[in-house]
Amino acid sequence: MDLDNQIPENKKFTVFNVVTGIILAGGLVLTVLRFTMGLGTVTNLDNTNPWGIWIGFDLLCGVALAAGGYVTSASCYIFGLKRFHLAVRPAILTAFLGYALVVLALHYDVGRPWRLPYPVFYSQGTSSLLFEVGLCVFLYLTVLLIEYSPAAMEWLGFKKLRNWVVKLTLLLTIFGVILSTLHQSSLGALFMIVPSKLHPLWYSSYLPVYFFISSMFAGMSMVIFEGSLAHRYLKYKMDETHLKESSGVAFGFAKAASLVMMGYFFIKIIGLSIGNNWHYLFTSWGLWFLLELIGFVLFPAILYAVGSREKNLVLVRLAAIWTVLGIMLNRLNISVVAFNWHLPSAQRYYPSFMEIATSVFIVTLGIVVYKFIVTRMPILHEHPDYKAH
Amino acid sequence: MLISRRKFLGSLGAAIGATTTGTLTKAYGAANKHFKGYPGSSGVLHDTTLCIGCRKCEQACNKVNDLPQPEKPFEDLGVLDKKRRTQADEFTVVNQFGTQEKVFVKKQCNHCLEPACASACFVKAFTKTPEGPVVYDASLCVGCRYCMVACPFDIPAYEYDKALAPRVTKCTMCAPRLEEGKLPGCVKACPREALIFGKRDTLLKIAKSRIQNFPDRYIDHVYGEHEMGGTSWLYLSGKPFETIGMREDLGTTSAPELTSGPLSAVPIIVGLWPVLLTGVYAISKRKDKIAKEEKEDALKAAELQANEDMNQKLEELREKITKEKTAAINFEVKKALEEVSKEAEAAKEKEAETQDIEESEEKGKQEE
Amino acid sequence: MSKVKPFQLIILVIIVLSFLFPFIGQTNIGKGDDDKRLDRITIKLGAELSKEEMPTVGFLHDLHTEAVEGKCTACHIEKEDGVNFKFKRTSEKASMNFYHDECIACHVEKKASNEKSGPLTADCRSCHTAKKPQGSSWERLSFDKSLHFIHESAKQIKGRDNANKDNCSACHHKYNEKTKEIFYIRGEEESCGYCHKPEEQDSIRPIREAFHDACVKCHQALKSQNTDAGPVTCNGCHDKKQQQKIKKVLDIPRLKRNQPDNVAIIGWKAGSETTKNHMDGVAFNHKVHETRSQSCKVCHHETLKKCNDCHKTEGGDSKGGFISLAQAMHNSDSNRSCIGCHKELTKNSDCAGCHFQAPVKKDNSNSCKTCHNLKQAQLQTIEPGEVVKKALADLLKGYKPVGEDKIPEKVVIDVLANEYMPSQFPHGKMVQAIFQRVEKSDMAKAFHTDQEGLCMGCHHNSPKTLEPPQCASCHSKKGPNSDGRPGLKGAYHGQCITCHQKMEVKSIAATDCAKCHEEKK
Amino acid sequence: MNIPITRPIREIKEDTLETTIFTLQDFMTYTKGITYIIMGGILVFMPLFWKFLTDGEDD
Repeated sequence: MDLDNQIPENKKFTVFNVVTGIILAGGLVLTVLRFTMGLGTVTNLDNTNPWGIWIGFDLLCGVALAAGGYVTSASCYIFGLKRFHLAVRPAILTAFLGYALVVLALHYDVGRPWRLPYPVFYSQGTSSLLFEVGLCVFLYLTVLLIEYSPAAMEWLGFKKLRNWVVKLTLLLTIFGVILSTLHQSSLGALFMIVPSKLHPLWYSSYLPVYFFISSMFAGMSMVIFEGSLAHRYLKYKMDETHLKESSGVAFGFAKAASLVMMGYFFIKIIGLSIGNNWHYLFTSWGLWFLLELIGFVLFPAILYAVGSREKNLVLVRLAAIWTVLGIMLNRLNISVVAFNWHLPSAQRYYPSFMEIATSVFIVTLGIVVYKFIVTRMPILHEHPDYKAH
Repeated sequence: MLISRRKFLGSLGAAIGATTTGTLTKAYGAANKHFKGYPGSSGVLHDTTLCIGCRKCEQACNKVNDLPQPEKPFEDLGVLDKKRRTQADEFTVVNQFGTQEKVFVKKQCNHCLEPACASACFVKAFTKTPEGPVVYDASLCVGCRYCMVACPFDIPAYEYDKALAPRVTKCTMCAPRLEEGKLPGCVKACPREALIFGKRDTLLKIAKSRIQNFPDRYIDHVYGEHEMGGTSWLYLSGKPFETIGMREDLGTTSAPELTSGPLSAVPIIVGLWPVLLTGVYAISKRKDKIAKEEKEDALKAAELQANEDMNQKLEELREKITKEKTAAINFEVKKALEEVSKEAEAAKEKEAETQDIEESEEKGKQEE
Repeated sequence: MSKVKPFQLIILVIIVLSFLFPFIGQTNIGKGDDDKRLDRITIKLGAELSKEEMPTVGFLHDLHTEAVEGKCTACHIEKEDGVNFKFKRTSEKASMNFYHDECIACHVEKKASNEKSGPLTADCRSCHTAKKPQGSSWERLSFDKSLHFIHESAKQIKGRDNANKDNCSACHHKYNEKTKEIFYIRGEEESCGYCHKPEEQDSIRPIREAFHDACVKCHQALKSQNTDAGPVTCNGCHDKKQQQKIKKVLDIPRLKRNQPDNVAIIGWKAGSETTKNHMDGVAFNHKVHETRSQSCKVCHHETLKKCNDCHKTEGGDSKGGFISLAQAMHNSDSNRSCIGCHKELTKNSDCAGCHFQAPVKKDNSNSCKTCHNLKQAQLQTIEPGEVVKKALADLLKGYKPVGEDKIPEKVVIDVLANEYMPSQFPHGKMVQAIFQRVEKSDMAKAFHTDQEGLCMGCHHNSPKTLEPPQCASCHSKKGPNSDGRPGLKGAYHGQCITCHQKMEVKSIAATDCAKCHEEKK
Repeated sequence: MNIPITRPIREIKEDTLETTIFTLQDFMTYTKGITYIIMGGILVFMPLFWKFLTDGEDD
């Protein structure tokens, strides 16, 4: 039973192909625009609002949602929960692609993308939290590439190298967890420098902790979410173990995510109390904050709990989508919505159509590459030659 | 407090050596580290009560920095009707506040003692110079705009219209002119001396003496003395600063202080996580191992049991066979003795039977 | 996936909302001024409301006055010469039921006669609205000298004391605690606020009630006699626009309360022989100061007593808040004190040109003498009133003009000329303008003993002279000094621009450079 | 007012190679620079140490 290179009949004009084709073509136009006319033409950014959704969505959400990589590999290899083994490769792949796309998106956002290696290799601004993010993302991307590489090598048939790399798994996993802890939390800490600009309900000295903790359930939810998508559209690529055990992975992560989210909910409340920001709850900002906290943390946490208790896969998947949306809401709130909250609405930022289109382009690119890899390499199934791990 | 350190030599050994000697000889506690900024650094005092809103400073700034000519000439004071902020080609702007009694306030980089932009920059493109100005080095800048996010005064601007090499721009306090011994362009141009250049300490004294001499004219506060850890640019005002577009809720905590917490948490994670994670790994591994061992033991025990059972059976079988054999032999002997005298044909038939028994005996031995 | 499921729809809506939020949430819906009324009376029954209770009622008085066509008796109980200002009762406490019954009864009646009526029983929330009123346009009515004179001179007002022809006794009174009667003593009138405090004190009615009772009652009575009467509605007195319509009498005769024309303010007991070195006394022109202030209260608090009744010379006592006479007169932070009030006057546009620029510092020894000009010996020999009169006359004699020939007509300021042409400064014209402004006021003339001294307004920090040193002697061409002294450019511009701004010389804008020095072409 | 601009304030005393840090910003940059190097060292050392620690055991 050779699942590799088993590609369904080559229908060129499927709905998927046409839609992605259009988006990618549009993306190319935008890319040309961005690099010929500048940020001012493509985005609604201005001097008062220097960061838009390319940072808020592409970077912050991208990194948070790509946390599945470290969460899954850590639970499998470090905590020894072997039942997550089949989820490791898809998760690592998504994480790798996620980070690669984050870096790609940064090329659009920063002024001189060819200087992106500067902070690491040329002039180290060590007092900056962005330096830490940059350094860790760079290192972690490397780690993810190595972690992912066995799949590619199996596909290409580099047996010796593959076996050698596999021996590094534990080391890479530990590196991955350390680096993820650092940059996930540092992304939150980026906003520690702006107590005067970020709304007090979102600004907290615990921001790094919030970002790290929320990245955990973001990653788990993303793994469940992807799993359900793969199940629907890439079923033919899965081997029997995958088909049989993937619901087990979903329930396991559902239980874990539910627990972590409950904890997250309470540390958010503690932050509220430490900052003495209760009175803000009764403003319109407060309602928005409560929507995020109750509607997109507490509610999906309960959904997860019920779903995993009753072994209800639909509920768990719904909760996963809900949580992913909640994470996006949280990251966008901090970077865009509650940022510069004191300014009159005329001076606030609102993404332009082209900015949104570029983000969609990058996400689509990710899906296309994911599909390309998954349909060719042993991600959702085990390579017949390497059955015994 | 001044902290003494050895020049950073780049090697780990030297670095560790330096930190240890530093702590040993000076014995400074971590909690009392307090930096007062560069002694004798320069700044500018802006007395807003004197400003007449003539925009001469804007004009001078435009000229000394070789900026493009604005749409409306600097003589057009109608520009003041709208609130403005610094832009990529406007390092300083004058804003007008109040309707009856108009107050004019010049806005530009405040050249913080502990600049947020420098603290935020991940390529050290911003530097607080000992002379006072905070300067920007475009040759390092990546264009991430975190400096603009970080700046509490909303000063740095960005060349959004440039596709390939956009710079962050802001007032430089005319650092190049200062080096030549010249005054900053705006200070030189101000007809009213609403801007005075000098040592920050001196300016603070002047500002305070003005407040003391004219208590009715000034709010009893020098803006910039402590805001965000203090700024090189200081302000005096007759109206509450909040009403002339200067935020009073920024606090006195400087940007590096705000981020020092999360920054110091990082190394701890690197120190602890490997220990913790390998620990967890070891525990889970050990659990696996124990589980495996137990399984193996159980297997062995089962095998042992099986062997014993079989041996017993064999033994029984053997005994049985031996008994049968002896019985048979006895029987044969008896029979032979009894029937020795019988006929020769009958004796031949009996011999064949004995041979059969012997064969089965051999089989049992082979099984053993 | 063909059919949109409910939860997909919800998610979509939430995403859309999340993007729109900052704009929806932050859009300020303009708050109209419609809610700003001045006749709102909050009906409060005792203590703070508990959460279960309905919010208080904001009763609109003028609305109801209009509805009952000005008949006070529709809601208020009549008493001798007027009505009781409590709603439908005299002194007893009202209750919730009382209000409900009385208010709604009237509303029902109105409704029955097909007239526009107020809310009925079921419309609880019409009266009990939780909505906070958006402030009030209520304005305090200042009963100034002009208004006082209008009442004082009004023929239709009759005093309670028939012995006196004037109206004073109609309002001013004293209270006899034993007989519980009010009476009037001529010459001892005091400000109403002396007894009637903002809140009820020692069972004396609060000022608000006293005023409303006295004023509205009288106005109402006069109105019913069809004579010219003052306002009777809330609006009439407390609306800003209505207040501006009140006639202003400018030339007001002096009030008659046996006050002196001139006062010798002395730091020792009059007539007592003393060897102590006291400060000389101050000749105070009471009559002139009366015309300069809006009411007696400005200096005398509410009591209209002599200063040293409360502010004793040797330290103060509790009556005067432990403030001695000297402190009371010199406190620069109080508008009641001489120094404080005069300091405030220097902010007038005629004075501020020079005075704004002068830093706060210890006055020189000469400045004390300007006021303290009564020798102890003089006062013991001659009748004090005469001495004061003479001293005051001397004060004005001191102002000596400077010969016009000694004042340069034109000064060319060219030390700094660089970007601009030298400034042709019309020195003579300027000086004359300042002289004119000073000479308008007796006070200014009294304090600026001669014209020569006025030069020192610009030529400051120099001893009084007609040949002051050059500005550049102190102010450096190179820029400000590190002691804070302005540079020459700053000094010139500071002096001219500040003076023009403060003396409201509007014809020359500070930013109009070419007005003073032509641009170099 | 023309104040001569004082040049190198961050004096380096040649004999001791000592300099003085005047701003928290410089202090953070400096100390974090060293710390990052140490962190790198830890990341290299710890796996090796782990290897050394567990080498004798048969997995």
